[in-house]
Amino acid sequence: ELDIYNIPIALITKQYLEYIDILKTLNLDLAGEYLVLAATLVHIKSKLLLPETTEEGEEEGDPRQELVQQLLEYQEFKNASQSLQAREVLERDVFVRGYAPVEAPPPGDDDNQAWQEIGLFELVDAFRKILGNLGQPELMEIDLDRTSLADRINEIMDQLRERQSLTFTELLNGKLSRRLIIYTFMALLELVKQRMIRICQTGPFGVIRLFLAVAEEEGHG
Amino acid sequence: MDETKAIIEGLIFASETPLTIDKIVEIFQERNLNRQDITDHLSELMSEYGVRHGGFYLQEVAGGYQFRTRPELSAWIAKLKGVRSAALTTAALETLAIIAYRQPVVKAEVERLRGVDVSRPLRTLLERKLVRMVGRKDVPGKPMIYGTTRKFLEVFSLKDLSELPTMGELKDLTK
Amino acid sequence: MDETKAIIEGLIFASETPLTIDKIVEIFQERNLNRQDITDHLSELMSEYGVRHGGFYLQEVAGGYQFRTRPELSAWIAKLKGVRSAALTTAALETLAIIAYRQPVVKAEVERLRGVDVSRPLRTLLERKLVRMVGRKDVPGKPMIYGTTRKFLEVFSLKDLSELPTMGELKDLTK
Repeated sequence: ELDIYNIPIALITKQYLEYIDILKTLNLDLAGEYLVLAATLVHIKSKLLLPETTEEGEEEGDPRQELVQQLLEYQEFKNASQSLQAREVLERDVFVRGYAPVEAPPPGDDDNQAWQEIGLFELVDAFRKILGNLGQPELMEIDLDRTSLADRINEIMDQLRERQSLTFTELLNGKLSRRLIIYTFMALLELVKQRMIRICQTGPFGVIRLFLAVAEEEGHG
Repeated sequence: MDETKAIIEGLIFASETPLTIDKIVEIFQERNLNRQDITDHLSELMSEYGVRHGGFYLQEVAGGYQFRTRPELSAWIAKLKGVRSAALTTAALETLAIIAYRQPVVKAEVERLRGVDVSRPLRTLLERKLVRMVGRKDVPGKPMIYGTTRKFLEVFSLKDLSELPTMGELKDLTK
Repeated sequence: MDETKAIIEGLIFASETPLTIDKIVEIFQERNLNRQDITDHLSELMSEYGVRHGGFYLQEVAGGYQFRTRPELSAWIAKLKGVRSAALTTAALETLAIIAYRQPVVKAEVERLRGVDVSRPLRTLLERKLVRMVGRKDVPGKPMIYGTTRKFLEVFSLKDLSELPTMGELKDLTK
């Protein structure tokens, strides 16, 4: 417990380092959490010890100021968390009516709400568990590019189903951002590799046309 | 209201199954409440709710006590259905997750990853319009290729698929 | 009791999640009940349960209405329910407070404010559905944005986010 506005750096640094020593013996992970703060404190201390260099002509001010600001802000959120804790917390202070456990999911009907309850975290976590069970680390490499590509692939397939064939320029539809061109090109490569589309060219430097690899009519049945 | 009576009312309300007198006796053991007192409170509560004639009442059922909505209101209560959040099957969630992250993808690949047949969850997802067929692959058997739909984006409040969290981000939360 | 009021009471009782006025309007659409009538019935019910001071009462929470047991009875209800889910750690609670006040917010900002890594508490909050991934921020690296959920409001008995004390009010607590 210190006065936030006037921090005796040496003392607090010493305390933190001792604290970390204790934590290290108990739990290395936890100690890691405090390393940043301790490093900041040591940094501030070193700044205070060094003679001031005014060559750059900039007044840096008290290096402790930044830390004071952060601690003040942090204190506000500490208060906020305490005010949350002081509320009537469900399942601690108040309870809702007891409901028998949910039986079988209702047939058909609109269950958008159930999906909304699920949320993105549950979706990605489900996928991680599946991959984890397979033990194939290379499959884990789902990144932003991969999902952006999926978007473009779906769009291209939609357009092709609607119009039977398209040219590369038609695909870009006048939008010529570099990002779009790259993703479109990558999507086409993927679609050809997956044998989902065919690409034909009328001749050297001719127009490049795309077709569905399997026409819609044959597809049915 | 008498405190003991209020506690009994709260217990019945919070209990998932009809609350038995035995259970009430057990909860009150330190207070040494006798069965007759409990029965008296229960009859009082039952008659209060009867007189009040509100949306629900206290009923003795299956050897215990439980609040139930008044039978005459059943038509109105039935209109609520859908509010109850339906439990999703793990199969449906896993199948959707694989399609979302591996699209465009054929059924055989989804099955390889899940290790089991996915016909049923896949049909469910198609019916709910979260998944659709994007096209067919020009290989023997001309298998169907699946991807997610616009409704999938809406349900998960995504602008586009690039907003899906990545494995890296998830790993970042696990460290 | 007035029939409409009884139906509303029954609906709130039967709903597993706080029942919104919109939903009540929707259920009553054939009767053309206006919002004012519904609000009047709801205030009457709330004050009736308040006066009665029984085992539970009607509360406005998370944008809807829900019956909940009286806080003073928590020790007794806990005896009935047995072991409850573990309370949130200080780290999780602080992380939650930052997300609640700064939302939509990226992880890096939460970490700047707490001064430490928040992976673990953030994951706990996601698993408990108190926090959700909202989308991506349109800045380099497209970091994931986090926000609180409806369940957050339910768990902390908040009508809506505006019911949280303002930062100014919290600052006064520090002095």
